[in-house]
Amino acid sequence: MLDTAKAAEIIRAIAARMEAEKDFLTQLDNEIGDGDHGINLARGFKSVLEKLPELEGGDIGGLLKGTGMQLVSNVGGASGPLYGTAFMKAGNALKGKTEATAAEFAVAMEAAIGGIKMRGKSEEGEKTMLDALCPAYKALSEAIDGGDELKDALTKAIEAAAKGVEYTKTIIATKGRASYLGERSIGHQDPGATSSLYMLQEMEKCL
Amino acid sequence: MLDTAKAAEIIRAIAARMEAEKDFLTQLDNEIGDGDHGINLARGFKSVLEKLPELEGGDIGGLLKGTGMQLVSNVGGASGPLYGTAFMKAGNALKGKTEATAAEFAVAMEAAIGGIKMRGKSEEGEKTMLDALCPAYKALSEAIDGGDELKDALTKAIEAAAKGVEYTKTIIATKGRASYLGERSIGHQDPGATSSLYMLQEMEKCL
Amino acid sequence: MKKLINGVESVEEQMILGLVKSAPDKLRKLDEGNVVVRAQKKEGKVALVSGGGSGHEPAHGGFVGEGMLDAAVAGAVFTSPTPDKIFAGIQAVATDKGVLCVVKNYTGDVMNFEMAIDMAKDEDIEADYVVVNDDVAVKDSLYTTGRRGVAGTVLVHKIAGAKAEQGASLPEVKAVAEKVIANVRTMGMAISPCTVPAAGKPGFELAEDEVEIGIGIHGEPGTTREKLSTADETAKKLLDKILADIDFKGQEVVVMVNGMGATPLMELYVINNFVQDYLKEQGVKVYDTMVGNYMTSIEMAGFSLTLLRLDDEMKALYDAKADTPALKR
Amino acid sequence: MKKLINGVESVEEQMILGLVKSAPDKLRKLDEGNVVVRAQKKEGKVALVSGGGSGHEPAHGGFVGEGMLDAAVAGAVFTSPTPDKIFAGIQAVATDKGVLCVVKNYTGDVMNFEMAIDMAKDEDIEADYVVVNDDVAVKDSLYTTGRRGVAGTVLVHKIAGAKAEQGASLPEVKAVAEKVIANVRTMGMAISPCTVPAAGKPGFELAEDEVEIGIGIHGEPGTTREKLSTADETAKKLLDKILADIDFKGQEVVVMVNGMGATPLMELYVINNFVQDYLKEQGVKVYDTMVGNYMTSIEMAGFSLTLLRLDDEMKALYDAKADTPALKR
Ligand SMILES: Nc1ncnc2c1ncn2[C@@H]1O[C@H](COP(=O)(O)OP(=O)(O)O)[C@@H](O)[C@H]1O
Ligand SMILES: Nc1ncnc2c1ncn2[C@@H]1O[C@H](COP(=O)(O)OP(=O)(O)O)[C@@H](O)[C@H]1O
Ligand SMILES: [Mg+2]
Ligand SMILES: [Mg+2]
Ligand SMILES: [Mg+2]
Ligand SMILES: [Mg+2]
Repeated sequence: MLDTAKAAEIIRAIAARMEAEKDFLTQLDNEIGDGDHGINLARGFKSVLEKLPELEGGDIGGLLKGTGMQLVSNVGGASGPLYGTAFMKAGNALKGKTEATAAEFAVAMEAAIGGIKMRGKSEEGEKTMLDALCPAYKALSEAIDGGDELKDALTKAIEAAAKGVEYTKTIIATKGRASYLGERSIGHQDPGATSSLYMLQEMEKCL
Repeated sequence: MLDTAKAAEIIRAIAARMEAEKDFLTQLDNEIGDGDHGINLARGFKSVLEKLPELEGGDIGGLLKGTGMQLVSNVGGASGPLYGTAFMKAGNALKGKTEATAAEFAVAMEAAIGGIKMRGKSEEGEKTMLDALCPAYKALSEAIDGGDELKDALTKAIEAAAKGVEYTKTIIATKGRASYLGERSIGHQDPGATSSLYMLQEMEKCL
Repeated sequence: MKKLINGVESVEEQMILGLVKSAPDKLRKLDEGNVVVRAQKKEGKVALVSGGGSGHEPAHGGFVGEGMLDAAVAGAVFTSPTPDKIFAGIQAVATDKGVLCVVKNYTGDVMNFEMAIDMAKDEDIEADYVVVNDDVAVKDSLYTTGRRGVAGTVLVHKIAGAKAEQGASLPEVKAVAEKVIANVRTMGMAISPCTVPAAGKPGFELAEDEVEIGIGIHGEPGTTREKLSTADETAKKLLDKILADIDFKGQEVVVMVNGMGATPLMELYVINNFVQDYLKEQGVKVYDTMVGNYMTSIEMAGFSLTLLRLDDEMKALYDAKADTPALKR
Repeated sequence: MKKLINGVESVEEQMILGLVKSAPDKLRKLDEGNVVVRAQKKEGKVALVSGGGSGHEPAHGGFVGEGMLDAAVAGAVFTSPTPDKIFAGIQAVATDKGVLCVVKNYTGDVMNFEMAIDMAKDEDIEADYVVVNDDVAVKDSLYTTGRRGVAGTVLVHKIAGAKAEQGASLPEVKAVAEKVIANVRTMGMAISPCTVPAAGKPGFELAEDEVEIGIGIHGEPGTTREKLSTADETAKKLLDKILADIDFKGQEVVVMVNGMGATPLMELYVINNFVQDYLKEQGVKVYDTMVGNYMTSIEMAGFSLTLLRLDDEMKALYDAKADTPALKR
């Protein structure tokens, strides 16, 4: 069961993971972007941690929305508005809820992905975070429809996301900075897809 | 016996030597100057070679003066006016002569050194070319006074010049760029003293 | 990483402070963040706001002043500023004639500026934006992010800035900005990379004889890696790509030979020597030339070439007075 | 050596050509050599001539123009130009009000300029010179070569140039140039060396954590080698040396934060942020600040700080109009 305290625990775990993977994500972004993805997310989630005490007293929706707003105001770059919008949209979907079912989680995740697509004018297959998140969502919602608990569904989602990350190595980027490299972007794994995978992994671990 | 043809041969030998030692002289200048001494002299003597056919038909004085003027107009830096003046003064001393005795050579060398001191406002002991040339002149004129042939006298001059070059390693520069280094100039051999030694060696070899 | 800074955390703010303190009677930093505005707010004109990641100095803060920008918003190095900071800049300089934002075409910049403009509209500020995409190294396509905005942005600042200073309306200023964008093309290359302070190591590595052709301005690798050739051949390669993109023949152009940050002026002038001869040969008439560091990538060595095809309106605005730290006319 | 050039033999000439072609209506190159003069010779004023080795771009050619120099003579990289070239420059711009040469204090420069002035006098041209020696890294002494001339030279060009432009006599222009020289002090440092093209390798090598303090502008090592510290501490070290040399307390000064060629503007602004705070603390009033590349050492990374103690005459001349490629006011 996901409640506000658990959600806060997940945010803390994600923040710790982003700090831990800062150099690796930055290295990935060096190869096909501008070498700041890990720095951006570490900075953003650090500011989320500062805000968290204010947020964790309320509902899950408020917590996620507040997280999203902190990300928007502190990350910058492309991933700031994208992850920021994602968390804000997820927060909207869970507005007023202090507990969320697996099905409600899936709805929030769908909203988050919709927010990214809208803000980024992007789709699956463009070598972005969506290539981790879209297959993950598909696996998750199928598992939940099939009666899985959230944790088990997330395990399947992570598998799908990991495949998605691998898939980003094989395709040309058409969105984000990596698109400037054209053919040269092939062979490199997308930093945003990678950070998305890490977020899903932290959710699963906390449940 | 030094005649115009021999003098031209010496100039050619010096030019070849400067080209050959270009990198080494530049390296010495790197350590305590601005890393161009070899480049400067190679460029200058290259331009002297171009002029030489015009000069070698006349007297030794004209040849040396023309050499000096080419150096002044093509070397630049400190060594250009200094060596240029030296050759011009030597040329003046041998004006109209198509042959020069050892004693006349000594007079020309004295004039050359005087030109450097005047132009450079410098004296022996300041870690410059004068620290090779002054002791060389002293040894040369003593040897000639003692009845030596020019070639033998030059052999002694070279020994003295080589000692002078070694001596420059032990002293602080007070003239030229190396003076900016103060204490740090100690331990390094002066590029100009070194190039002066090479010139004397080429004279000796040609005789 | 070898840099003259006091720490990777403080570099952007100290840089903005250092800029403002170099011209305290003309520039001011907002308390809200790394936003440079004119010391005296100018009313009765469209306010021109630009910005983007830091690391492009003198862009963008160096172009704040009479005849150019009203505000420049600086993000972290190579990272678009966030909407709240952009909004603070917009709010500080907004007049009743409205605000035009000049945005370089990067996903991050576009999204953050769009969000800030939405915030401004919520406060009844009339705000609009243009997107600069002058980099011909990148293919333009409807299905991708499209071309990047690079050094040509400075000419948008100059010309739209002059139009705004004359008191033109927001649609008029936007129209001339878009005209510049339609007529300006750039391409760049690097012979050595740069290091984002927070990253601590260079964005890519190049061997002693390698160069990156088709770089952007964020330390990212270019479109191809090649062997170092002469300045002339390199400049020709970039120019040919630019000249193939739109027709410059018989046209009057502004030429910008832009250093990437660590390129000695000696090399930029050697390059300009070729550029001028080659353009003449190609029948392109040079109206004016700018040589220097205008849109940089921290301490990257390399250069970009920009051509702007002029008409009479752009010519007059290009020549108009500008008084900013990095561009005076 | 990784450079954007076409060969070590051609670099100086192509650079001068590239400079002149960037402003063909304002600058001209003499056929006699790498000498930049104003496109329109200005009569009725003292002609100001400067020069030195190449590699200091924009100095000196970039300062030719209204309000500053009439001619700049460029030698090979870091090598004083020869007397015949300097003489060609003098001859091209000489007026009946005479010629003043601004010479930096290097044995080579002084000797070559002296010889050129002798040649000018033989042609009945009234010519004189001043020697700039602003570098406090080097001890001043009657028995040595004395201090070097470095970035402060640009302020001599600016102020003496303005005086000459006003039509002052040769002794008047010389007097104000000497006043600037008496009141200007500079010190510099490097975090990375530069490579003379013809030499093909750097003048010195520095470890990742080492810097040279007290460098000149010819790629030579400095007076001491130290560990890299923060921008603030480094700037303080240079400033303290300058402040100890003459009394700046309570005085109005021009501050120049000068990049050595490859220093990103980001770092120069970070440094300026400290410099301004520290000078205020020390009771020195800043009249104006210049931040940028004015007197460089090819692609050396590092900076120099210059302070000029002003009086009313120098202030007015400093503010006077200048229209040159590298300095406009
Ligand atoms: N239009 C887009 N839609 C979805 N994701 C995107 C888009 N553009 C970029 N991204 C994601 O953002 C990541 C880069 O983020 P980051 O490096 O923080 O921003 P920036 O590219 O501005 O430096 C990419 O790896 C990619 O996954
Ligand atoms: N005042 C002087 N008198 C005599 N020799 C000098 C003087 N100044 C410099 N030199 C000589 O010139 C040499 C340097 O020449 P060079 O490197 O060609 O010129 P620059 O120092 O202008 O680069 C020094 O090694 C020194 O021997
Ligand atoms: Mg990035
Ligand atoms: Mg030298
Ligand atoms: Mg970025
Ligand atoms: Mg030299």
